[in-house]
Amino acid sequence: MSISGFGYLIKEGLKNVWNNRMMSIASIGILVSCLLLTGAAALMSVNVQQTVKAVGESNVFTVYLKQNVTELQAVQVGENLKNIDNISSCKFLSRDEAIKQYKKDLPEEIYQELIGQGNPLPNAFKISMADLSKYSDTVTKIKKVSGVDQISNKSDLAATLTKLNNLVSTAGIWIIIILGLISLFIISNTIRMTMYSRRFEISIMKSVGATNLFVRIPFIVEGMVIGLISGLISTLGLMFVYNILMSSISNLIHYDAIPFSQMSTGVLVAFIISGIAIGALGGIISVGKYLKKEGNEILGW
Amino acid sequence: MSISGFGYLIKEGLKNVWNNRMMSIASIGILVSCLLLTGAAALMSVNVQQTVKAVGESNVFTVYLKQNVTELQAVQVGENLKNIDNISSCKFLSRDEAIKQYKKDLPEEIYQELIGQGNPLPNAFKISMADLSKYSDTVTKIKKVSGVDQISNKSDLAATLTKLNNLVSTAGIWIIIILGLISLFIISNTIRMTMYSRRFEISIMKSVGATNLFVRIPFIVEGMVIGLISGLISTLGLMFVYNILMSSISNLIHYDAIPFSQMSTGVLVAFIISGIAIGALGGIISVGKYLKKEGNEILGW
Amino acid sequence: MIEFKNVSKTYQNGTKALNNVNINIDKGEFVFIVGASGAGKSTFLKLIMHEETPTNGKIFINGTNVTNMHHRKVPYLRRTMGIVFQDFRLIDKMTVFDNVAFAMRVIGASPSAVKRRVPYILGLVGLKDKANSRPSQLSGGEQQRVSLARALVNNPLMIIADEPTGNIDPEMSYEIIDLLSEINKYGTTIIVVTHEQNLVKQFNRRVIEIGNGQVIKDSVPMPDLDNEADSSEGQI
Amino acid sequence: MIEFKNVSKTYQNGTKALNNVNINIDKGEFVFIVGASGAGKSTFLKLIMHEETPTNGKIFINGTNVTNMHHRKVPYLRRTMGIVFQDFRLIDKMTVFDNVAFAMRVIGASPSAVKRRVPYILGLVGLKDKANSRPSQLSGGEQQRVSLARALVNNPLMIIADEPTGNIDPEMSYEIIDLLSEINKYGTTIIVVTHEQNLVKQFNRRVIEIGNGQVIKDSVPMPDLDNEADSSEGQI
Ligand SMILES: Nc1ncnc2c1ncn2[C@@H]1O[C@H](COP(=O)(O)OP(=O)(O)OP(=O)(O)O)[C@@H](O)[C@H]1O
Ligand SMILES: Nc1ncnc2c1ncn2[C@@H]1O[C@H](COP(=O)(O)OP(=O)(O)OP(=O)(O)O)[C@@H](O)[C@H]1O
Ligand SMILES: [Mg+2]
Ligand SMILES: [Mg+2]
Repeated sequence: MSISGFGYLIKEGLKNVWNNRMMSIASIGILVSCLLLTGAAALMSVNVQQTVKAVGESNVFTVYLKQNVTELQAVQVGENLKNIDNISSCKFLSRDEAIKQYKKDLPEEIYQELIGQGNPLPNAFKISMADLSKYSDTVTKIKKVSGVDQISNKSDLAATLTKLNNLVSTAGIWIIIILGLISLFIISNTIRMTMYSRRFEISIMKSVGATNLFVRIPFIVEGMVIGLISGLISTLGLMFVYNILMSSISNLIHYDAIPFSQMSTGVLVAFIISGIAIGALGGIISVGKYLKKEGNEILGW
Repeated sequence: MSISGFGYLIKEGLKNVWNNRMMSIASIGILVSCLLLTGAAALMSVNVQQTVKAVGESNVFTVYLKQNVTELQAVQVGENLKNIDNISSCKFLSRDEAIKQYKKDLPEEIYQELIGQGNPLPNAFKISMADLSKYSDTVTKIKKVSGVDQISNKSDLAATLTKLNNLVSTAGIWIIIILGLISLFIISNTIRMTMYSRRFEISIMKSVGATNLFVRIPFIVEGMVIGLISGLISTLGLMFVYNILMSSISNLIHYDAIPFSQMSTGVLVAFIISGIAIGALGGIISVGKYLKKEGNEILGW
Repeated sequence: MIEFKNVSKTYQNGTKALNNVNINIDKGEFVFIVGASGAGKSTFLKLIMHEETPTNGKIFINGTNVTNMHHRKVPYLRRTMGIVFQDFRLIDKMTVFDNVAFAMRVIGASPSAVKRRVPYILGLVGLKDKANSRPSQLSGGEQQRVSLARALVNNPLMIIADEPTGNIDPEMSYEIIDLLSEINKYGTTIIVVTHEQNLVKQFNRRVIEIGNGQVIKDSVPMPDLDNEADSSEGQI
Repeated sequence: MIEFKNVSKTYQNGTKALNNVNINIDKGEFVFIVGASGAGKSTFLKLIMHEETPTNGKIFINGTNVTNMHHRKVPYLRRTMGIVFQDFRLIDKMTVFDNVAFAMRVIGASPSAVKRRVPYILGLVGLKDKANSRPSQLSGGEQQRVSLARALVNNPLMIIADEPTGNIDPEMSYEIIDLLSEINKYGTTIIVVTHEQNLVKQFNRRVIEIGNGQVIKDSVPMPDLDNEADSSEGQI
């Protein structure tokens, strides 16, 4: 095919977007809806996962030292603890500070008895783990450090948080997959309809001796343009929805959402690529159906 | 219009579903997708709300009694507490039992010192509130009961849970509204396309002297049938998806989902009604566009 | 029956299709409309059936001014006419039978009446054995005859046919115009657009020639032959 | 050029459209195909252009057996033909100009060639000032001429026209067939389906009559008049 011929076909595709503008608008509307859905699900999932991870990381365990370990000796214990990998932070908590934690839960008089000399608590370290799923391994290592007496038993929480994190990731992926499939389904049905309404055009082109490629290219270009437009609109739309949603969530509970700007490029690229790909694919697949049919056959039910 | 004429129009609508089966299938596919999305969001929201409510209800506060209140006297205090409304449960917790709660968090030797005579804790009641948002009111009433010393300060959690509940309800409603709008948008675009591809049919019917009503009824019937079929398929589909999703969630974390059977009638009725309504509306609105146009005008761009 | 008073029609793209046309067709007349391609013949018919509205002038049908008729009344106007469209306008999702029956159902005919009349009319145009075909399974001439059958089926006050024999061989064309003549005998007004001179010559009828959007000839039938008895009251 | 050997065509619904047809048309011939409505004329043309395939028999075009041609080769077969369809087959989303130009672009014509040739061809069929109209804004005869223009534009080896004058007045019909005769002089094979006896009589050419799916007459042109010089080598 000559270059001018190719240019003509591309121009034709562009014109089609305008000539079939009713259909184009409908298609763009549907494609945008689907991209928005899938995109919103993806952003939500990213946010939830980050939150769960943050909660997991901020989870703090108490490593109790033996009663005879002085604050001075504790410094060395602290060094040893810090050398264990998977321990992401390690902070000394003196017995005086420790008892203060119980202030809230205990009646005032009882609390007063316990501070100072009556304090039954030992010195301790507050540590947190980078990866909660390695909890039991890490505990074993901690217990080997000399001077360490016990570690607060929070393996239940650890397990729950790990499970929750897995759940959220899995659920997120599933939701994205399901929404993606639904979107694809909707889009492919839409393309089917569009093409169905243009089957005559295709049959006439073939009557005049157009090759399959010649018939297809404008449809593919048209699909890609619709995809591109949809991708752009979806990015703007998602930004809008996301910002509103996140600011209203932040109003209700204290929550630092990932700012959209941090993900905008990714979203834009993903949307444009998937929009164009869907459009092109739509052009390719659906025209194909009518390319093998001739004249009256195309009318057949 | 005669009864036989009316019967004919309805039959015609039914036939159309089959004659335009390509379009019918595509429409049903899109409608089912939309109903599924909105339905899934609704069920999720119901589940999450119930969970949050359950967590809220199971939230237990400790009412500490004065050190001098004996277990015998405590019975009377318990009666008084139970009389306060908004207290949904009230259970005695002796100081011996109470200290056991700290077993996990304290090093063994310390724990051993604290049980028995060394126990610094008073007798207490574990209570839970029906409505956490009335937290501070209830606390005031509790403090007025003679023999009560203090109540564990959990107003933060109370506030958070209340907020969370609000958030989930609001978010649920918003998600349903947004998905509903997107669905409506997709569906209306779909209807537009379907009608666009059938505008010739409409114009020919008018050429022959058909009144608007006569042209419309089969389209409306067709829309309703498609809606009905979509409603049925969506119910089955949602049941399937919901059961899979909930059982896989239950595998990951301990969670009692509301069984689908409990909601199936509601879902079925909602889906069928909204399916039929959307279908009928689609028939009404979209045909209207072409009813005022004549012959060649219909082709106009 | 049909009266055009200074009617002009300019299409949206600026094409002047009709220019100050005055035509009067009485009840029971049989009129041929002839003229070159693009002269304005179909536009004339479209104005009668209210598919287009005039840019200027007034149109009276059955004594009513239909120039700016409300669109809700248009269907009832059309039911007084049987129309053969130049482009056939058949619904391809319906069988031949249903295409014809549709016109009857529109006016509320009973199912039994439909069952009786449609095969009879299809027989008249020679399509009895095509009743269950779809229009796309027919030859060009067969499609044209389905359109004719649909126009005839309701025994309308007037029949308006736009090139009803354009795709039909001479013998059958003659038969069709003959059939319309027969129908005309019972008082139905007939307007036939055609470009087949042989037919116009064979049937001695009023001929209106349209050229360039204007009436350039309006000839009454010659008062001879056997046509006299049923000839229309020719007017100029 | 075109050879049908014992060709039969039965449509899917059981209609026998052609029954054991043997036809031989040489390069440079001018053939009229006549016959009653539904006789099988359009089916014959559809078999030539490979829009339908025969149920039985073999078809040779330009010496190639096209009976079961691969669908990828069909476009190249069609490019050797200019086809006027009975139902016009115009793309309504394109202007008249683009409808005609499309056929040129399909074969890879340069934009400048398109710009030069399309207006010329539109002029030949009398549609110069309709270049920017949409088909739906044209009269029936005008649409038919657009279809003709599209068939002519590529100077094809053969022109196949299905009732190209069905909606056109006699004068212009004559001009169109005359135009085809002119083109024929330069060696283009021309096949015209028509039911207009006047035209067939005016042009002294080979006439193949199809009736009930069979060739019932195949008459060579009479060897008189001035047509002799450019008359085709008639065959039976
Ligand atoms: N919808 C339209 N928009 C613009 N111009 C139109 C439209 N319909 C017809 N025309 C133009 O109006 C003129 C008259 O058209 P009309 O269809 O009345 O011709 P006609 O006499 O029926 O011709 P034919 O014998 O070819 O059918 C033509 O020049 C045509 O191009
Ligand atoms: N797609 C089809 N399916 C079934 N039957 C068909 C189909 N196309 C044509 N026929 C039938 O085949 C026969 C021949 O049709 P064809 O179109 O060849 O006739 P024709 O000679 O062109 O007639 P006309 O002059 O009316 O156009 C007719 O009886 C027609 O009903
Ligand atoms: Mg016309
Ligand atoms: Mg034919």
